[in-house]
Amino acid sequence: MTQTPTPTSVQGPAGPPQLSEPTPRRSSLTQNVLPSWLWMALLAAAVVLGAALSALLGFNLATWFIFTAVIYVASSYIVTRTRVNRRRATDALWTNLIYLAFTLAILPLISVIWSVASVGIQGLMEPGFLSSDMQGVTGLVDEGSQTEGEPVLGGIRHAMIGSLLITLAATFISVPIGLMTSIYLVEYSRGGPLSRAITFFVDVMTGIPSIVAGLFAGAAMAWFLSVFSGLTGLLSTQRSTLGVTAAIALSVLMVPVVVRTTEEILRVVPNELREASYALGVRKWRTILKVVLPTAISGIASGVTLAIARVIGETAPILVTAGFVVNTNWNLFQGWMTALPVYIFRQFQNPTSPNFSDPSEQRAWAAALVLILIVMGLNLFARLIATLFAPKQAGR
Amino acid sequence: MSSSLTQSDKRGVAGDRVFSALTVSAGVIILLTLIFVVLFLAANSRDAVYQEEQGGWIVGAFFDYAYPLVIGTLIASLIALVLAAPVAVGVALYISHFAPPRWSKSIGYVIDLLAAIPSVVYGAWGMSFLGPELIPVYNWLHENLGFIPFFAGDPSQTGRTIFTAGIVLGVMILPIITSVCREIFIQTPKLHEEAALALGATRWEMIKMSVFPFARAGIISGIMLGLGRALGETMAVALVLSPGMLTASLISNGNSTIPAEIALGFPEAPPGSERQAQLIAIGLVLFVITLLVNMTARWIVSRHKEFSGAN
Amino acid sequence: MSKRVDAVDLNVYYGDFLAVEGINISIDARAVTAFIGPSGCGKTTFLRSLNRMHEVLPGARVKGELLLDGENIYDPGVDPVTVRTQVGMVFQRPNPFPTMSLRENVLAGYKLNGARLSKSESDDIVESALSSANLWAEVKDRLDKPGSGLSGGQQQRLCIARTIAVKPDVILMDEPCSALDPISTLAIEDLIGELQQDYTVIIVTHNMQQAARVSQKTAFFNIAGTGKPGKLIEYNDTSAIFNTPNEKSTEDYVSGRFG
Amino acid sequence: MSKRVDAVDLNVYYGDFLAVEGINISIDARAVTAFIGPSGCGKTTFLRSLNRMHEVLPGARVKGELLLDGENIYDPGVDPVTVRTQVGMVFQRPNPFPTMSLRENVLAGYKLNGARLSKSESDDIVESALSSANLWAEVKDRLDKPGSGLSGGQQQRLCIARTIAVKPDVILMDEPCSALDPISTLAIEDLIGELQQDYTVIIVTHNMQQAARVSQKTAFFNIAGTGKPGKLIEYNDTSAIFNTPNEKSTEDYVSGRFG
Amino acid sequence: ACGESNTPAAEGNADGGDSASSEVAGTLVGGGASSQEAAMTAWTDGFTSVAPDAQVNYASVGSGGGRDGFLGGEYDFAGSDAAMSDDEWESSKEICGTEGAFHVPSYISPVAVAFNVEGIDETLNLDADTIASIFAGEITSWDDEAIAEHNEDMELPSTPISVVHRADDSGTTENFVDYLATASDVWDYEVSGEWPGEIAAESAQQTSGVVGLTSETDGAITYADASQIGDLNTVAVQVGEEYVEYSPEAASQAVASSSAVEGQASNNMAFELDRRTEESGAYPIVLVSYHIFCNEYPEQETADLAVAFGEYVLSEDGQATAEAAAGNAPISDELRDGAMESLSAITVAE
Ligand SMILES: Nc1ncnc2c1ncn2[C@@H]1O[C@H](COP(=O)(O)OP(=O)(O)OP(=O)(O)O)[C@@H](O)[C@H]1O
Ligand SMILES: Nc1ncnc2c1ncn2[C@@H]1O[C@H](COP(=O)(O)OP(=O)(O)OP(=O)(O)O)[C@@H](O)[C@H]1O
Ligand SMILES: [Mg+2]
Ligand SMILES: [Mg+2]
Ligand SMILES: O=P([O-])([O-])[O-]
Repeated sequence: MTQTPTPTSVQGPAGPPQLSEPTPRRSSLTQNVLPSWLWMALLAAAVVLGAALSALLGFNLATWFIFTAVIYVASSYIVTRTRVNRRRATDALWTNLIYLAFTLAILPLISVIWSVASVGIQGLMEPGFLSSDMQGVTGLVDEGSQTEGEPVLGGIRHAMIGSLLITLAATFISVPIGLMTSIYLVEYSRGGPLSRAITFFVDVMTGIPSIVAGLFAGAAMAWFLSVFSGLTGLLSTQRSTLGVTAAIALSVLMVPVVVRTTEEILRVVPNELREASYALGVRKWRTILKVVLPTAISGIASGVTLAIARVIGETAPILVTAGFVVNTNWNLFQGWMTALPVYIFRQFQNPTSPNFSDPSEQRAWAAALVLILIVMGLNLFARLIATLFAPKQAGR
Repeated sequence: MSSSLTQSDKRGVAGDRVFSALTVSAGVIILLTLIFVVLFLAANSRDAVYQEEQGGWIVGAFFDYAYPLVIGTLIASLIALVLAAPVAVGVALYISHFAPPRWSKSIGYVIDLLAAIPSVVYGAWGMSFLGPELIPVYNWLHENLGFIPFFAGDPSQTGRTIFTAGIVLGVMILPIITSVCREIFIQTPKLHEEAALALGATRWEMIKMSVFPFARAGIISGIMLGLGRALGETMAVALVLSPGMLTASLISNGNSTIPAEIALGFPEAPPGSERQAQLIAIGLVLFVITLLVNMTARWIVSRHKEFSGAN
Repeated sequence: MSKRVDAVDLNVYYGDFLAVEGINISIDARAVTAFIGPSGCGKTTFLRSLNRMHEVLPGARVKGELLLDGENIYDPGVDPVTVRTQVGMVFQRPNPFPTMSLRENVLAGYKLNGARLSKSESDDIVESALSSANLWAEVKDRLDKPGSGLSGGQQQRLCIARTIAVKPDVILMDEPCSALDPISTLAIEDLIGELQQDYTVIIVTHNMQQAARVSQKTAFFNIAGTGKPGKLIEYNDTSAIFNTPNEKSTEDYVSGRFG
Repeated sequence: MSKRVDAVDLNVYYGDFLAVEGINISIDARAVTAFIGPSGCGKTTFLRSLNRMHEVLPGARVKGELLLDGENIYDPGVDPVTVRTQVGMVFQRPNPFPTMSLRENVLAGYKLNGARLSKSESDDIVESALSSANLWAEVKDRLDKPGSGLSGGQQQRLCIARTIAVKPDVILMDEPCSALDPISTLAIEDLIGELQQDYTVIIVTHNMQQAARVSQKTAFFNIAGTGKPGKLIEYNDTSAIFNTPNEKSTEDYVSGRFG
Repeated sequence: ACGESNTPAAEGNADGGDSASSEVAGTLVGGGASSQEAAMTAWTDGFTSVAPDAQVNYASVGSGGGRDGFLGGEYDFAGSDAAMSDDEWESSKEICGTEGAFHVPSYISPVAVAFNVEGIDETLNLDADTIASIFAGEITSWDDEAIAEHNEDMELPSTPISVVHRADDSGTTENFVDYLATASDVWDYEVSGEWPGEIAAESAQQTSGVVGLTSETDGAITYADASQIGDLNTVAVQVGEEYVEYSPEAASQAVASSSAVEGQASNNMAFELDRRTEESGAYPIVLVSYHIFCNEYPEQETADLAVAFGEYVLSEDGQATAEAAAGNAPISDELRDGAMESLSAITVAE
């Protein structure tokens, strides 16, 4: 039980191992801390310098931001590096980079939201925008709005209803299937061929172009209906352009997202919790439902929201599977339906009045705003559910 | 207390059976659906590689058609990934370990908003706002870094380039990667974080020591999901890009991606034609790309399986 | 309510690594049996094979027979869940459910199995289980707080309470008192003494005085060297093991002055 | 290499809950100090406040002064990282990094300095740290396996090895031997004895014999009742605490026959 | 923003129904060319005032998608910028009886060559060769001699030319490229709905996209459905010795001088457009957009709806509605008469 100090282990961790003098390592605890005003000063200097440099190139906000960020990050690294030590400098560098990453992520968000809201809010303010559909709104109406300043008519009631119904149906199809599959992958399979096959195909599915999903769902539904009516003699004129076909198409897109996100989150649930439950004689399925899932619920909610957000904005697959109508349809199993993204896309791309497209654009942005708000609402809802089941705050 | 081991409670056993059967059947449903998707694609893409009139197999012609699209797709996704992945992981870390705890939930929520924006809107944003903003940047890149082949070609005067598309894709996949990573980062056991801190680790070192290794598989999964989205994104790319032939330059017009090509070509493709088959066939090619990428990722993860953070 | 446990030529593996080899042992019902032995010799591993918890780990498997009142729990027809309802276990590292309150943690064995309990029934169970584990006084005011906000010893007692609340036939305890102060230790030892009247109790302990105090029989495990499997060296009445061991290695081990 | 530790009117909170109150204590350098007391009395909590690990928990905070060689570690200007490099800690619940191999686990702290270690240097460090923790023989053949595939006691020793590998000035050990067999316990106690020559060592233990064996001074903590804060009741030379305690409660506690 | 519904229909729609209201009822579904969407919105709306119990749904899934859906039995009629191939017609017999499906022109649209160049504020004269060279990227500046030649008294700026083409496959592209290929000697790319991949140029989706991009970009030139070009200036195309500006009449004339496609249904009204026409006053870059109907429908209701809707679209009323709402060029009376006759051939399967 000897402690033969190796040559390197004589000095403390803070000193480089090459220096072997037994100098007292740190004289003070505060030595490693730089005064907090320093960061303010550095930042201020960076802002000023950044502005100057940017002005050299013909001033604009973007270059100002870039120069400021670079100068600040670099200078605080150098300062920490020279005044304190390399580790602290690395820490400061990464901390700054992470803050920078956050800022970078926020910028496009603000920009996109601004693009949407600046026009969209006005459209949303039009009376009846949410409560009416597009029946009777033709190019003439829009021409009147644009040239004579009449109110912009038409709304998105049909599209909101279509989107919500289709997305909910898709969620009801794909969340149970996706979640159950990831449970199978994490809890049941032991790396057998089935699980490998599933993983394999789910992986492939993550990159499926959405239009392909739509084509597939349309073909599958048509095939199913023809077989069904062939067998039963019912539904002779049933066509496959239905809300539910769109829901199937969206499910094909949703499932891989649900599987992959939930799979990852289930995998990191500590095994000791499973063991604790098994040891109480709790059956596996109950363990999964009552111990594993609640522990992972917040991650699952995130995954599901992600999946919903992914598909609720899809255009092409819904257009080819559910069609596009101007009136409201509540029935997923009968007739065509319009979804918000399809509506937005058509209003952008083929304005109701090709030469007077402002009203269409206004409706499109407003619809986009509504779509974002809907997803936000769903997100909030998912989080609410998650917090209801979430782990009581974890201690150590 | 039951007296015998074998005479166990039937209902309980049935519950287990039913549940595991449910999970298996969910898996099988996915499997079957996908097999059908693949069959559907394969059946419908036959004409792209086999044409009676043209003397049988025309794989070469199809290859000539497909490879620029494959490369374009990869370039756009790669740009998106390179831009988004580090930022996304950074943002996830910010939310899980840097932001004031009171705020972190709301901040995560704000980032999730990015995921809520429909791709049509991203497309419209990219073509009407971002693209024009980038024109001076492209000009600058061309003037100062023109010797690099990526910046060689004539800079686009509309900003509708593969680079712009890559940026838009990057913004789109950012919240996906962030969301997956964040959830995993949060799950890092306190115990292991404390172990690192107690060794005198700085926050960053603690993250490198306990958070990243713990979340490795999750990060890769998140990135793969994001990449899948980037590879398969249709509308945004179709709107932002000025598609054309393959060029090495990222800042001039040209280049296209597989989903954009499908979206732009399919509506007008005559039924049952070679063109239609061709478009479906490149869809199949995209499948293969996705698969290869994912297999690589899985392989990386599986090499460290026994070092799982769950233990 | 209690069952005897017999192992016949039991080998326990982690993948290809044979961790415990050739165990033959007969453990009495209504008695306390202590497993002692150096760290890493396979006590936990063997204990976990007694209620089929071992096989939960990927790649882990067991060969040989393990008889619970004469029935082999490793028979193909046997449902591990039935085994585990009859053989309860307290883990070496306390693992309360972080998603549940203290109260729910104690009731976990019922609640997780979907049992419907009236408020008063469950109150009774919670109080009696926590009291037996000597935790009631400390936590009775915060039964709705999460299980993870407890001190190490409190967590361990919580896990004990959780296990005894479901009244299994056999109770396995892996170092139940390792994180406990003398007072709690006394309480747990008293509890073990009580349990023994109705249940079969098996404890792993490093504390030889504790083994001497609470157990009727003691099994000494040892390991010949790194990578070698752990073996059962000697199994006998506790007094015999501590006073007149047959094996040299047992004597060496128990004559250490520690614990 | 070693530092004295002084607490001045230290209060430790979990959110609003005052867990430890009014601690005033002077802990000698180059000595072993033992903390004893019933479960839940705040030993771990206080220990964690000595290297600012306490504040890692959300809502947890500390009031008062804690002086390390006269410098208050809770001064606003102080960087907790610096404190923690100087004050190392072994946790009550072993926590090896499951994502690292055994070898990496031991070197984890060392690597932090970014010191580029040659293969042989790092081999030396791993071997010496693991040998001190009495784990070398058991694991030397599987240094590249994950840290989680160890028995409970092995994990605990691995964590000890990891902590001493970085040679902090002060070493805090929260029940370092709770999961250990007598042989390992002896080894760890020997290790503590050696460490004491260069370092300040503070251990929490429930084992009074152990406290008596290894420590020069002992602090007894107690808690008046549920929801009350833990307090330092008596602090004195170990022999005094065990033989001639000043307080009644100390005497009651140490005269228990357990441990 | 909530409140009363604000659609015109909800405010009472008694004004539109001046023609005799029809008895037909039910839903007719169609899909196809997106270029028809604006007109279709007007038609479907107008049709409800003629036949209050009837509804027409139209999905703008593209001409190919529309024909695909039509042949697959998903749609009752298709809107298409391009006529069916013979193969497609053959397969239409499966759902439309022995005579198969047939085309009727729903509108004729001149494809304008439109540009946005600072300094050129009037119509530019060009011939087919020059247009082809511009779009092929061989002429790169607006003051090129080839352009100046045709516009002798015009001051041309030296702005570089940015060609803007359709990014998506489109009927407009097909007709335009067909014109370039037949009328000029310079263009030797394959004719299809896809812009030739060899030419590097700017592009955008849909007519609104190219028009928008052209309007934003100085020096840009594009081709687009003339009804949607907004305030862009256009090119007068050399036909014979004169320069012809696009106009509904000029477009109709170009169609009138073309021959019908042979070999399909007897009442088929698809055209083989003559791009090389020398006829005075004909504008050769035209696009005929068709509606494709079945000659035989399985049910009376659908057949009635198809006839009624087809007739409404062709009626003066229908054409005027579309012109007002979407700016389409109305078809000539001659064409209308022929088309009405074709429609009357629709029957119900026994
Ligand atoms: N994370 C936490 N949140 C809230 N209260 C806590 C937390 N951890 C511990 N406590 C409470 O603080 C008090 C002191 O706990 P501490 O862990 O310091 O006890 P201890 O003396 O180490 O006990 P043991 O010997 O059982 O480990 C106990 O009442 C405990 O319930
Ligand atoms: N999950 C695992 N995978 C592989 N080997 C393991 C695993 N868990 C334990 N082992 C090994 O099996 C052997 C027996 O371990 P076990 O946990 O049974 O020891 P133990 O007697 O309980 O020791 P302790 O008193 O330290 O808890 C040890 O060599 C250990 O390293
Ligand atoms: Mg053990
Ligand atoms: Mg403690
Ligand atoms: O009619 P388009 O296909 O050119 O839109």
